[in-house]
Amino acid sequence: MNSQNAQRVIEALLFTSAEPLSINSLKKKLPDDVDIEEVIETLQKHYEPRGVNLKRVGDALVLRTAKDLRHLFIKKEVTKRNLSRAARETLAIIAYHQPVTKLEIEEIRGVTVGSGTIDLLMELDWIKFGRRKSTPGRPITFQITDHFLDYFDLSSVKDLPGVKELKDLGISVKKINRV
Amino acid sequence: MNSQNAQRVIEALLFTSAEPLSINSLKKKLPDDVDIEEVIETLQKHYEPRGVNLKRVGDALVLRTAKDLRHLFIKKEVTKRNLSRAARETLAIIAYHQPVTKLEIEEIRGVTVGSGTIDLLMELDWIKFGRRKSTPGRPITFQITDHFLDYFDLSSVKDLPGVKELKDLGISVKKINRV
Amino acid sequence: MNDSTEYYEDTKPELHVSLDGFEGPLDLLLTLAKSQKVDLKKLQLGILAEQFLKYLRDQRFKSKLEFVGDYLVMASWLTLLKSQLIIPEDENKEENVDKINELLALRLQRLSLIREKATWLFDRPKLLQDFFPSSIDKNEKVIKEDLLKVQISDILKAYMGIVDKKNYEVSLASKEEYLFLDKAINFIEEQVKESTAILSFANLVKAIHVSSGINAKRCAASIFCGLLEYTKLGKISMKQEGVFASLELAKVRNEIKG
Repeated sequence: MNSQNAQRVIEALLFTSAEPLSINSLKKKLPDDVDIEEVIETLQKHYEPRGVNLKRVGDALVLRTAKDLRHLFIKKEVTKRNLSRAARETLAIIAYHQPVTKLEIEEIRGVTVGSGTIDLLMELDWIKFGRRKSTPGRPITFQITDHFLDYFDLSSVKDLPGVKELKDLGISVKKINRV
Repeated sequence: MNSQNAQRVIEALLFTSAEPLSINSLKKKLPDDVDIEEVIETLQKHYEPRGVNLKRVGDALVLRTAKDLRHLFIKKEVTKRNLSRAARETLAIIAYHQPVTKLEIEEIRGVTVGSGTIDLLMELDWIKFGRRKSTPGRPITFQITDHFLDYFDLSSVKDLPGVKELKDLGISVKKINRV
Repeated sequence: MNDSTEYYEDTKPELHVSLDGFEGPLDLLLTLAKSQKVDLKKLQLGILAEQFLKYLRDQRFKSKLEFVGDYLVMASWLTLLKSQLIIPEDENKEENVDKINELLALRLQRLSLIREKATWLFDRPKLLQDFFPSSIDKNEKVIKEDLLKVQISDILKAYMGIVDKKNYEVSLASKEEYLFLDKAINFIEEQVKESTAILSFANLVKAIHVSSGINAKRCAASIFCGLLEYTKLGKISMKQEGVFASLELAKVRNEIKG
């Protein structure tokens, strides 16, 4: 195996590993006659000017993004999770019933809508305030945004499939609780 | 920003993402004056001989290990899913004829699309809803996803062989029994 | 059968019955044609029809007749075709036969091609089998990307879940059970417009209760709120002679008296 191939092997293994890999374990993937130290050195030089660097941590190797690019990975304060069921349902109701008030959403869902849910959907720019209803209290309504349509590749809310249509396609509801 | 720096930014972002990243989202991380297509091309050439390759899937980019190194990952292999023939053919029809309606799929296969087939393909994130057809009833269409392209090692539907051949045969021939 | 197979195989074929593994008549015809090594473009419909019919006779088909509409349709027109091939009558019909033959050939060709392509597709190198994604530290990943994983089908399923659970129709559901305020106001408006006599609260409630079938107490509550709202708008005035007396209303005349 030439050095180029040895480099490729190490590269691929490091790429698919979240943890540092020990030089010993890497050695086992290469023929005995390969001088691994030499290969590491070549790789390190290769990656030095790039966006990802090869680092030695103790007796192990790991690929890490270059330090000067850390601004690309600034942590946002939103928690890492999928859209909650409440948010999905709220979004769906707004899409199908817009313009709709918070009270109406709650009536359909049978539970109160947390303000965090509305905030999140607003932050994602999927919903916005609509006109006020002409009922007492003149409650504010919600409607979906153009960004929502754009994001989900719809040309209008009329493109949303109806419930019967979904059933005809054999789309099952049972899986909705899985996140 | 010079091309070298633009390369580093894209590289770092792709290295840390298991999913394809849309070229649009990458563009936002770069100054306006950067010709992203040029940068992509340079990067693609750079990675071609290496253990990790830069792939284009639809309008997105992703880094994946080189195919010839698959032997390194035998342990990682997940159990192969045995998709039914119906599901596989349905998927092929959507890939070749997209956007395509359920009725059109049924016409090609000569049988009803079983319940759950569409749902399953959606679960696997290989197909998604497309625009509605402007034919009577405005039926909803299906199209394939970027994940489909990524999964089957394709950079666009143009990579499918014989697309023209199939398109020429058309979908909507009148039902034979109605002649 | 374990869960995963059940999940990935179509366990409930709906309108088609798999006869010895054939998925519908087109599938069977294609297999027959291929076993004869027929060029699909020059289909020998006569021979094929005969084989198809023979196949159906040979299989324990009759007991399943109620399930096999597709096969029956295919069988009946193949029979018709065969008979026309044997006894050609006039030129028109012959043309018809050619046309049908051509269409069938086209359909079989298409199915055969798609089948090839499906095989091609699944023979390809695949993610997590032949090539692998990055697992490089993602602790610092930008969050929005994760939220963006939502697909439109997730949203739709969420909606279907609600609709199913509550037995809601596509519009706001409690429609039949509640008298919505805007409806109450509309109703009051109509009544006020149509009648010249003095209206009472009790009459209004009774009228809407009878016409809509909604619970009388709910009607009363909605009508009362509606009256308050309507009075506030200055469209009517209300008066009551004493405690528990009838609540009466009248239009406010806006005409300027000259």
